[in-house]
Amino acid sequence: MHLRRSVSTVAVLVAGALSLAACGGGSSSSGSSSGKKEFTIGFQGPLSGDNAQLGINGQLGVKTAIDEANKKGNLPFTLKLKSSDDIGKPEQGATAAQRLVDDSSVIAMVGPMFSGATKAAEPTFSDASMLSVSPSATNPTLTSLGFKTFYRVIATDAIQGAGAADYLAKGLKAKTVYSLDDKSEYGTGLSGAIESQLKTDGVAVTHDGIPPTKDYTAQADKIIAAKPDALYYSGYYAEFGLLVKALKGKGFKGIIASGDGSNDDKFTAAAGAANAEGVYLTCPCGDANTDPKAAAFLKAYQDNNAGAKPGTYSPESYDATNAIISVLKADSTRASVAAAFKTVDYPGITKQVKFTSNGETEDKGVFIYQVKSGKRVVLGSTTDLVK
Amino acid sequence: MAFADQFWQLTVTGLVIGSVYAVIALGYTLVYGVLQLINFAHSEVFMFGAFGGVFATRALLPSGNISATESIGLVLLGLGIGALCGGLAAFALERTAYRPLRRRGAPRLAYLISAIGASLFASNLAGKEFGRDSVNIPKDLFDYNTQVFSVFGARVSKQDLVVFVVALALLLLLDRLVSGTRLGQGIRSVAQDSDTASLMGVNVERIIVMTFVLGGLLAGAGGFLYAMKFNASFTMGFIPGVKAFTAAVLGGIGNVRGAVLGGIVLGLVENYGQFFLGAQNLDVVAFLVLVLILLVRPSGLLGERLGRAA
Amino acid sequence: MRLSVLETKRLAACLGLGLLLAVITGPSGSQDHPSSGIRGSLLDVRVVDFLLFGLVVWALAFGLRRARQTEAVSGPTAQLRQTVRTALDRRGARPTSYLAMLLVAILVPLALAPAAQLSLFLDIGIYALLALGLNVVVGYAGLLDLGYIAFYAIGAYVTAYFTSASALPIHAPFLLNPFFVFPVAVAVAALAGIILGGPTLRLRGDYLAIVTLGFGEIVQILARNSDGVTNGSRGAFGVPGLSMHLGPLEYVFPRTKALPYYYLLLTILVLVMIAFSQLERSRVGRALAAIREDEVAAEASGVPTLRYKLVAFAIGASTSGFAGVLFATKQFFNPETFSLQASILVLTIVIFGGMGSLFGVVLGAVVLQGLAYVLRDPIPFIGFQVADADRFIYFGAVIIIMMVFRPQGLVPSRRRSREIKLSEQGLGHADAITGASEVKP
Amino acid sequence: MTTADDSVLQVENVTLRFGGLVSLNDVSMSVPRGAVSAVIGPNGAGKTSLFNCLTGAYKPQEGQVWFTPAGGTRSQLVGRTPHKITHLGVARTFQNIRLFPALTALENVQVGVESRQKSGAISAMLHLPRSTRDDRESVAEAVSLLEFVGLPHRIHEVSAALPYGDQRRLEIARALGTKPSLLLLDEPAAGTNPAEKRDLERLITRIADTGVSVLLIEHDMRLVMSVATQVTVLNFGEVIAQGRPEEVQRNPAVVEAYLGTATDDQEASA
Repeated sequence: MHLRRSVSTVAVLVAGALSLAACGGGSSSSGSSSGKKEFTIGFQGPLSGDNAQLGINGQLGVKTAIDEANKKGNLPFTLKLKSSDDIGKPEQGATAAQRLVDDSSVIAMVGPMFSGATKAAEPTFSDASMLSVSPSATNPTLTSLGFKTFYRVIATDAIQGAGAADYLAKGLKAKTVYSLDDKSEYGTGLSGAIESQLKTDGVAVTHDGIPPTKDYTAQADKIIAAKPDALYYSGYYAEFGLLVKALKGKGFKGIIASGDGSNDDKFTAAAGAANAEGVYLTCPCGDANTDPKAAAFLKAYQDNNAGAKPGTYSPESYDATNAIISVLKADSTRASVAAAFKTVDYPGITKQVKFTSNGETEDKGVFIYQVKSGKRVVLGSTTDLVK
Repeated sequence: MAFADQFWQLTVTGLVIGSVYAVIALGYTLVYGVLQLINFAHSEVFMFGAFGGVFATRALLPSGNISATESIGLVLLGLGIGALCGGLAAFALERTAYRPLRRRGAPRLAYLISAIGASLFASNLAGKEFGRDSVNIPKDLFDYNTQVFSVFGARVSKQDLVVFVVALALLLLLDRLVSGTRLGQGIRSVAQDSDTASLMGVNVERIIVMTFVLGGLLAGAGGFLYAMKFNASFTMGFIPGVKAFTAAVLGGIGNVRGAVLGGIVLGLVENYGQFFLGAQNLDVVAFLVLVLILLVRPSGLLGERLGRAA
Repeated sequence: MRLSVLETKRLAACLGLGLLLAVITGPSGSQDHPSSGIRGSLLDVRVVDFLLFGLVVWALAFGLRRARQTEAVSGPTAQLRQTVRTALDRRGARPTSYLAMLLVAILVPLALAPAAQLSLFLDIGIYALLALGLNVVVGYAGLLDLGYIAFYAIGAYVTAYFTSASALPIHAPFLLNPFFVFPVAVAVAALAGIILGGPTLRLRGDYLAIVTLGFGEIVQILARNSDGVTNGSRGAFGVPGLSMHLGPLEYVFPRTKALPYYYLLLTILVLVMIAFSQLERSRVGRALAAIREDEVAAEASGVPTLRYKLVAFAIGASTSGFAGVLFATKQFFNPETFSLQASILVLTIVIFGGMGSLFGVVLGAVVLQGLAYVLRDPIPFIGFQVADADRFIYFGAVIIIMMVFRPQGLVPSRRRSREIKLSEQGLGHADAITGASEVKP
Repeated sequence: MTTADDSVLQVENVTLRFGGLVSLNDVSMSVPRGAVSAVIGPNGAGKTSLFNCLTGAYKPQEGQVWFTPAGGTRSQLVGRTPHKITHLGVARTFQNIRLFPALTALENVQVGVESRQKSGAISAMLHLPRSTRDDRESVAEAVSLLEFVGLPHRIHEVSAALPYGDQRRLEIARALGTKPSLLLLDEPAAGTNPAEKRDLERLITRIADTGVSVLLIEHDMRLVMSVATQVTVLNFGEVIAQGRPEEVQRNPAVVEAYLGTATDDQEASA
């Protein structure tokens, strides 16, 4: 078997041109051995390229939910996962979406994960009346671009930004804040929201942006020279870890905070536990560590994914999938699922999954985390902390 | 915030990163010296060295506090294993992506493209094997945040000092090696004229391999230095690779001392430059420096030719 | 049978190749268990299969070599091979075969699923157009341009600027139909090419590669940092689709359908191929060939080498800009679209297909991009799934293998493969990497 | 010594240095119009360096080179790029033949012919009449040049595959394609057999008969004596004699320069 596999990898390089024409369709027939109907749930996110890890986090979250449902076996159908890679880039977003739409067994999908790819993909989903539930695309404008079947189980950057800003201004009493973003669609959206709320709260703000890089020493020099009370970074954990490492290396003493993109144990690993100590993280997601339901999720995730630990957006993907499953019926069609999802009300591990008319989540809680002795600990929701 | 207030801090940052650029730049310069080609995949050699060093130190990291001797030992270990991995990677690279082409006397464009292929292959293979997140040394090998001394008010941390001193030591070592040993003599003679060198009994093939390995050893050690500051990841090679190349061109590619000078100058210039243009444009500054240098003085600050300058 | 030292070495190399393949196709490691992937690949029964595979490759190659040795003695077989080769050489020239291929290009898409049609337009068609443009720079002029995608970005952003009031924070005082943007974008891209090329083309070729790489990076960074002009990383959403208004005739290209765009692109591809083949056979094409074969002799024969390189550079840039317009009218884009990887992808297509050969580079786009598309699903019959994250490993391997075994590409141009062969014998350069400054007359 | 009026090229006090090494020292000479002249000298005397200064490949630190094409105006060559100098009417061949190896004989000559044409890339791509006319003309001219140098049977052969002597003549044809007023030949007889040498002698004379001035570097004294009407002798980068061949041959300085090197330079003493 294995030999045939390896020979084929070489042979396929030769036969590629021909096979393109041959297997353009790729839609698989439904129906399974147990006699139950089989539905496919699609997933779209970056599964290769620089952001592959985030995509894999989401993909495994979806897989966990599907595997659990199949194992329980109490549903009138079985489920399958079909993943479509968009590299997290817009130019692959439309093709990746079209691949899911073309497969007639795909009943609904989780994703796309990145806002840029979402903008490229949603017209396709709208056209096909296919429900798409993003676990992570937080750019505020997405729900106002006229996409008909778009939902997200994560609060927008605007909501998180407001909560984070209030906590910095009122909870931590910062007078000057250095707001730094990673120049990504996500980062600029979040930093914009934070800055506008900070200004309302009467805090002096310095805005700055730096695209992902490895060397943050120059940026650290600049931040330290500005002597802010607090630094808020809008970006992802890998870069935030390096930034914190550089800041501490240069002796920065102020408050350091970041958002949901950095709310991951890998941040502590990247920064080093000593450097990460005391750093604040904000997230529009509940505490996945102490909740008993979340503990079950943690176990299920590890059982189904060869011991891998859930990462950023894994719980949201898991919730999105379960919410979709909760509206599935044996005779569901794409359109009926999309229609039923409007009124979904499902108790997820990150939040109560319930939507406003334009597809935003109703649960708008923003939680504050802090790294204490190398672990992320939840301090509470901003509404409680700021009062 | 005036430039004058920040001048010394920028200088310290620039010198430290510049010394690392210099160490990597030597690999470009040495290979260019003997083969007259840019080793585009050198950045991945650097990346493999970084991973090797980081994983070695992670494996042997004591669980409790680290004593001074232990931290010195760990740094030396990381440097050694890093250099070893870099050397091995460079050797493998030369064997697979360059030698078959050289045997055939392929056109130079083919070398460049083959190196780009090798670079894609190596970095993504590393991503597959080592994960796609950046890898940190979990504990700081020396009290990271301790300030050793200050230069006109600019902080110099222990780590800055270690990186700078080790880089300097490596540079001196290489300079001695190229100017004072038989291997160095061989490298210089091949750089000057490989046909004549071959006629005079120098084993040119062996010298070429040794040059790659030498560059790889340095890049590997440099990779560990870089990873101590910035972690290791499968995409880490590209930017420092391009900058080290810039440094090599800046000093005069093929010229060992030029590469050192180029690295330091680039580190300083990009740090001064970003002060005015913003840190997000750090890389833009480096690229602009490269373009300007090539236009104004294509043969670099100290001129080309390995044979002449070393 | 005793093996010579050379054969033993070859055997070892083949076995090593098998092991490498085992690692590539095997399980992945992680940062906490960095050797688990390698261990899982090599300390497993599957490694036996891969070693066997290496052995088979070696045996095949060994057998082939022996056969070739005996064949060299026996005349008739060699003659037959020669006949076959000349027949293959002629093959490209026959217009009927071109027509047949065009027919395939017209008919096959109708049978494909919408996703494949979309991919045919976005991944294959646009990249074929980009590759044709880069082919003028790399294949005709022998220059290495690693920032080629920057001109594509320029084309796309110019389109957004001139056609939509909302896509970018700024827009032109008068909005144009996308069809009228084609000449504007082409002109702007060509101008950018001339501005970049003017000072840098006098540099030695490998420096040019690095400078263009830097230029590509700068364009991408600027697109990301200039929020007020390019909308930063939020990208350009809302560029209108193409539409034609010819008197009473009116046709709007639907943005969610790929086929109309595909056929428009196919027409453009055919026209561009005709134009470039005319170019290659003209005095300009001959001058470019002269430059890449011997720049000093070309100068001495009165060829203004710098100007011709600039012309090639500008033609490449404007093709890229043209492709950018087409792309922007179909697709949302942001600065991530215009990455170095995209430049490298186009270059790989050109190399893989066959530098200098128009049909070759288009085939390169079809094969490489088609492969990338097909490999997203499990390989039919075998069920092996190439992990998306690992695709670039295979990509890199293909590039190296091509350079080592077939540097002239899949369907080489006759002139180019002659040049490569001659350059291997020490005659001429086959590229303009070695600049005039380096050659001592 | 010819006067300035009927000389096609005047070299005035040209000095060329490489680092500390003086390659040409205060060289002055002139090339008569419509005739064949030669530069001779022992190996390393600076002959090829002189050619490189005349064609723009090197830029001398001091001195001037004045070129006056037939019926044209006098212009300075120092500081111009090689292709500009070719356009003005100075063409050259190389000591170690430099053809475009993968192009056919016809295409090689076409490159030279087409350096005088004007049609650009756009008209080529659009297949405009300009471009097709240029194409027709360049083929016709190149074919007649190939006939002129005696290679009509080699038209479609790849130049790298041609015999050595044919490559020499092809290179001359390519240079003639640029319609030069002055043709510089760098050791055209090197490596050719006696029969080929005689052919070459005739070819050079025929070129001069068409009104093209020829300046050649040559080691073969017999060839120089039979075709050249004026000879300049270089030694150690300096002009040591100039005049008619038989005068120069008797010049004691020349005799001394050649005797000194005669043992290690067989060809020169021939």
